Amino acid sequence: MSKPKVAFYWCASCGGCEEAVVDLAEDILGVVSAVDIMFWPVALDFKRHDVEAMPDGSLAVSFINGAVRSSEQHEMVEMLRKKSQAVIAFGSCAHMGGIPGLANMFGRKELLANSYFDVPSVINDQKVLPQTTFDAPEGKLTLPEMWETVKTLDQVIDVDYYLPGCPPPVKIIKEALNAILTGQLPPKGAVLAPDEALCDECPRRDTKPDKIIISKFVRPHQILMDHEKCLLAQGLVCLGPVTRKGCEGSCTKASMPCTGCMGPTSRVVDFGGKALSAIASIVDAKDEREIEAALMEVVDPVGTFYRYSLPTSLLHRRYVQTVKEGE
Amino acid sequence: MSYIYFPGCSLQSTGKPYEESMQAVFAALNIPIKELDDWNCCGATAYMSISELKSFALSARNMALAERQAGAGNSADMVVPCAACYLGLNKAHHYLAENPDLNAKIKGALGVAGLNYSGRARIRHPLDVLVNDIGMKAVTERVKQPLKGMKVACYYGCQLVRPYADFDDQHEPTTMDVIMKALGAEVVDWPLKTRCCGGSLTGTVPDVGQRLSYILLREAKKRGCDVIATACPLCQFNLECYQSEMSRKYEAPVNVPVAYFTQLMGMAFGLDHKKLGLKRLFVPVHAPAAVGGSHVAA
Amino acid sequence: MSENKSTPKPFEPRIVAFFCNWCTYTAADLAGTARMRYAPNVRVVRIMCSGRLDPQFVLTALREGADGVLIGGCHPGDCHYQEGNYKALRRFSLFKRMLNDLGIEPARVRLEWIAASEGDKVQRVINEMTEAVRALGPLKLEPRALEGLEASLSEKAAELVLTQGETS
Amino acid sequence: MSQPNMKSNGTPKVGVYVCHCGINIAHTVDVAETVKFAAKLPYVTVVRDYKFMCSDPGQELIQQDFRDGKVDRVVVASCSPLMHEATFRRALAEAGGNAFMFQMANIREHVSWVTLDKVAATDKAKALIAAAVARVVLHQPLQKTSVPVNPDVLIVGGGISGIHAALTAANAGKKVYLVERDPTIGGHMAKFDKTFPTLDCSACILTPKMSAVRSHPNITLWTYSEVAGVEGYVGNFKVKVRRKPRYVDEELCVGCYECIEACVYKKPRFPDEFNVGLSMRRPIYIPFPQATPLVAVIDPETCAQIKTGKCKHPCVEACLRNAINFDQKEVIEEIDVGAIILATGFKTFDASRVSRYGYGKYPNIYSSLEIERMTNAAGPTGGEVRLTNGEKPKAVGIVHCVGSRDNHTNQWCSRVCCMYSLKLAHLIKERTEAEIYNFYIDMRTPGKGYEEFYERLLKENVHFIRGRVAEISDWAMTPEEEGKLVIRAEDTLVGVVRRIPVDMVVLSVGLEPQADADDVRRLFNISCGKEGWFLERHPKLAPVSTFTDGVFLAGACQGPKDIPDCVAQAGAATAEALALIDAGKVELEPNTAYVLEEVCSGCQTCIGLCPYSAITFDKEKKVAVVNGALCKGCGTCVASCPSGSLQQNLFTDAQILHEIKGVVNYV
Repeated sequence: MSKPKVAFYWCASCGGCEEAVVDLAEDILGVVSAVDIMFWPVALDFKRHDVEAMPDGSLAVSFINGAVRSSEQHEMVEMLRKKSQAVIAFGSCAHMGGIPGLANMFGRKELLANSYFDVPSVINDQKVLPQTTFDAPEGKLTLPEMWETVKTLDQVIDVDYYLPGCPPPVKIIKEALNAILTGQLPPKGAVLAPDEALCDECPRRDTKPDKIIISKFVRPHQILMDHEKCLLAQGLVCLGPVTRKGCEGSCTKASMPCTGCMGPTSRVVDFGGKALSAIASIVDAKDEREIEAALMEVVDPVGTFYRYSLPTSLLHRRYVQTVKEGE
Repeated sequence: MSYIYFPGCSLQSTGKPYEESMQAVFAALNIPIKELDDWNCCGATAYMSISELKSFALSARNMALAERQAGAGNSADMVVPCAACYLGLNKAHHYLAENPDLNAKIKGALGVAGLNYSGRARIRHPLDVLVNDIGMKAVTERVKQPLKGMKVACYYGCQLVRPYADFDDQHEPTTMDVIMKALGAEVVDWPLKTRCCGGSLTGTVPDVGQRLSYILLREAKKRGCDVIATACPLCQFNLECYQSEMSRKYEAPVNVPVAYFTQLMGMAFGLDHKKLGLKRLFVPVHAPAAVGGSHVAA
Repeated sequence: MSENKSTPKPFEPRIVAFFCNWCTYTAADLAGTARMRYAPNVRVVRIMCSGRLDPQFVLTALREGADGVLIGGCHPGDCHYQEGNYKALRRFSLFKRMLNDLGIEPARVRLEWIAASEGDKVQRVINEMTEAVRALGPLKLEPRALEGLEASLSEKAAELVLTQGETS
Repeated sequence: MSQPNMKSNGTPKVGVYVCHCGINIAHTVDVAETVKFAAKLPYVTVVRDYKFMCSDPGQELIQQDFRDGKVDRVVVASCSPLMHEATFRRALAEAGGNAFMFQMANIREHVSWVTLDKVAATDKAKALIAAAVARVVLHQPLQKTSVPVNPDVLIVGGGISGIHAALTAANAGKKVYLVERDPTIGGHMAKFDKTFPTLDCSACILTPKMSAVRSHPNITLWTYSEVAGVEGYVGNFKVKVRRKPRYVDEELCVGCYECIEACVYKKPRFPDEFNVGLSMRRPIYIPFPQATPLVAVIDPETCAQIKTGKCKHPCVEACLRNAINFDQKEVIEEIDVGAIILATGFKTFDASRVSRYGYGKYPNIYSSLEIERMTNAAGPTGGEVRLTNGEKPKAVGIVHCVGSRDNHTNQWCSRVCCMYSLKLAHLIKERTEAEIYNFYIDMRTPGKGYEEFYERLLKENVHFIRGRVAEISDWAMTPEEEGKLVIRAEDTLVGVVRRIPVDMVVLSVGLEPQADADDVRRLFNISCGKEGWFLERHPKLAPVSTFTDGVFLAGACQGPKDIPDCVAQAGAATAEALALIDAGKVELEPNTAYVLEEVCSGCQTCIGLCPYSAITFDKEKKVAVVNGALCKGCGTCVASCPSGSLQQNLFTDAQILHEIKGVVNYV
């Protein structure tokens, strides 16, 4: 019988997810022998028309990483959706928008202006901006259009499963692959990682005090960190309590507070809202001014609590006032 | 900070001595005041009874001017000696704060004149300023010729403390008493401090108006006062100007000096009597014998 | 969700209020008993204590089509549960900063301490807030996803919530 | 801890019942329209409307549908849940359902009563109904838990209300703690000579009750004491009582006055609180002869020994029983009680706040409370009403509504002033034969025998002038007014301004909340109305209950009252307390928090947040554990649980989120 056909594709992402696949190390051989990789731009020379040529549903699974923020990415993922029986959102960006998702704090205009005019290293006297079409002597040239708003994969196509993480930890990738190969998949829509928060498997969990009350929040560079003690207890904004486990605390192990790349548990509808609620609740202050002061130490709440999930947040992006009705 | 002085019509006519003495006293106490440029009628009682809106507009214009004169960000405290002006402006201040519709109308009207009234302007009476801003310590220190033995009946009149004044009790005011005591005078306690002086009735229904004034004068005299201290030009006028007529009418000699409290302050400060407009009084004030006083009008 | 937004009739703000059972909800009842008339735009969700208020509730309300959210609790020191309202204040203090960064106008999300006896304050606050939100106009959030998918997704979201009920 | 599981009760079948509440709802909300709307909502199987859902036939509608298996959960759209939630839950339970498969939509207090526009009202009602339906779909069967009730009662305040409450509860066999701030119980009533309208002597009817309190085996009386702290909840309050040192041993002192006679201050020279300053006392004193307990007390503010330590303290020697002890320290008593009755009373209005009445300025102007003492046979003047010059007054003015019915001071009617003014008029006339002038706004004499008493006073030729007094002064206009107090008032019946010269003025001061009412209410976690009186749970249906279960109100701390009303209310409050106690247990709302152990990561965020320390950490399982008995159901922990692994019965995230969707989406 023929091996299941799979595709890997990347959208708005850093390439780390591709790395993660490679990080399977020798196990990747197992994967390669178990499946036929039909499409993997980063590693193999296939073209768009090769995918186009595939019959619908001929792919068993497409692993798509990266957020979706351009017409090209949209077109490709819709095509892959057609060709695949299952689509797996691979990594934080496809899952929740990821770091690129923070672009939703701005609009396309601001972003382009920043990259093409404001960046110190740029010299662009003619104020040239990318055009979607350009009439060159050789003929009409086109570029994909960049969207106003960054989308998660499941906001543009139907997604079957999610592999969380930035990048997804090798362990859960393997588990996912085995599940697929053995056909033991959970109900559609599931996140393929344990539905419990990181504290449970954090190496520092036993150093946690019974009551966590914080009088002053600090950032890693502001203190001499205790390398065993619970980071939150040290006043560092660690999102371990909010974030799915599965990474075995690879960051906290390295004295880096959890920033939430694995996303929330299934019981949380808005990662940032929940994270904020948890962190703010444990401030040791009652007086309005004291509370304000203590929480001012939490810089850039959006960047802190929605670092990987702004596009999946209930607000979706920075709200831009629209004109009042009737005006 | 400098106070913005709002004279109103009377202080530069019948109430001249009030203006003179107040300015002299403020100067003596180094209280900076500057007259409001281009001020207009306060929108007084008469006006109010004919056209409320216009009357409020007049008051508002004065307050807007004061805010402009004070300059953005600075407090705009208006010193308003005339009780009627004080009431009128204060009333407008309250009405505009409490009634958005009126406020909007007035804003529009002022806008046309390129003016704006934010509500920042505060309406202050000299009594308020002296007692609450300057303080009795400064006043006492400035006293050169204490009014020893002079019996003063403090008369506040009806408009000053009712209903908007917040610097003194509405029925039992004491600020003027406090000042007179500071001057060394003996304050005659009497219950008519805020009883009507006859007001405009003296002009319209003299019999009634004069009777009301007479009641005050008689009671003050009865309690052995040498002089009645007033804080209102109309009160001063009513109480002082008809005394000979009253004497005839009620067949009882009425002869009680009625001075502005600022004039008495000036006397105690030992200021030049000319500067205090003392000569303008019909019933001369005698400086207390205790300090070898004499008939000042002579 | 947004059919009232698409209709041409003049904009009527839709405001969701979270009132604590002991003070503000009671005050709202009092306003009713006293027949105090006020804007019909606020719909109250009762929680036992403002301390139960999870920022997710506010965000959900906004996402679902509310133009504003009002949170009401007991005055500091008066909490029926000793200090639930302080917890609410802690969360709100950071939350309003985050909402501000996210471009939500401050007037859209408001926290008020209203005691059981302050029926008139319920009336005042609701009227004030309704007008403030009316002045801001409707909150038109970015649709959750591209057309077509939106429906199926909001279905999915509802399912998610339902299943929470099941599994939990 | 019951955990929701929807599968157990299959696909929800929701019954929606819309109440007209007569016309209270129906006249603004289009009921028919809401019924049509509700029928379209998901999972709704039955929709009905009825004139009065809370009536038996109304409840029967629900019960029948349930028995017929048409519905398994219910939404009633009517009044506030605070009003009738219990009623409908009971109905559902009686029909064999679970009381908590129920949700109420408040379309009366929150809709029909506050909205004028019918369309808007109907829309709002729809939204609330949609929300209730959306939420009830996720409701789960729950069981009420119950805790035993401690049978002891705490009564705060030893005035007539507190005394009556204490005796009633004690006679019912309950252990009672009566805490009074002053050195003696008796309150205001002990200061009066006679009581209206019967004119029976106050002491004669009060002192027996006072000594009954003292001697009652079930009553622990702590005077000169204050409640310092209250913890716990209905049926199980933990109370701290601070007993101030009186420097005289209560057990030893027999109230013989020897120590008082012996005091170094030969002449009493400190204002006597009990006589409201009309007489003087020594630093060591007994408030009045019938004081209960009849024990001397030393005022640390004025006692030379305590202030300077340099006193020969002859009092110590004078006491044959060595009762005096300067080393006495403050004691904190800790008690457990099941119910608390507040009877902290009122204070009288300070007449000097109305400057135009000259109180404190002119001699012979008294507050009514001062005259009460003056007319009291045991008072400072032995019951004689005298001017400062020792003469009898020939004319006395009594000014009603001082500090009552006045927007500058207090808006409310103090309810007792008209009657006690009549009483004082009678007593003064009786003792002085003076002409008495009552200045009143309205005579308010509702009450048994009250109007008759007014009639009687009219026959006694007491003058009544209808009009608020403008001012009282010594300003004489005529010879006969010389040296008198002149009362100026408009006689609104005749339409003239009167000047009445009198020798003495009685200002009938109104009643005000105690100065520290706000601290007290915080202490007991109850509310005050705007005026500062303690707030009852419902002005008509629960006048002695508060919003804090187990705390009841008696007497004037809830609002101005005369003695009969105070006693009646004290009885009512005690009955409520007894009902609570004799039930033996209180059922607790099962809205407690619970942990989803299998998914709790043990992050411990919740533990420090619980005000009742109801959450602990299970070191074995590495999960948080909620103690249902301690949890009060505020939900703070739930809101802060970072992984949504804590939920609250009746307020799960899912239920609230659904309610939100309901309230914004459907209309």
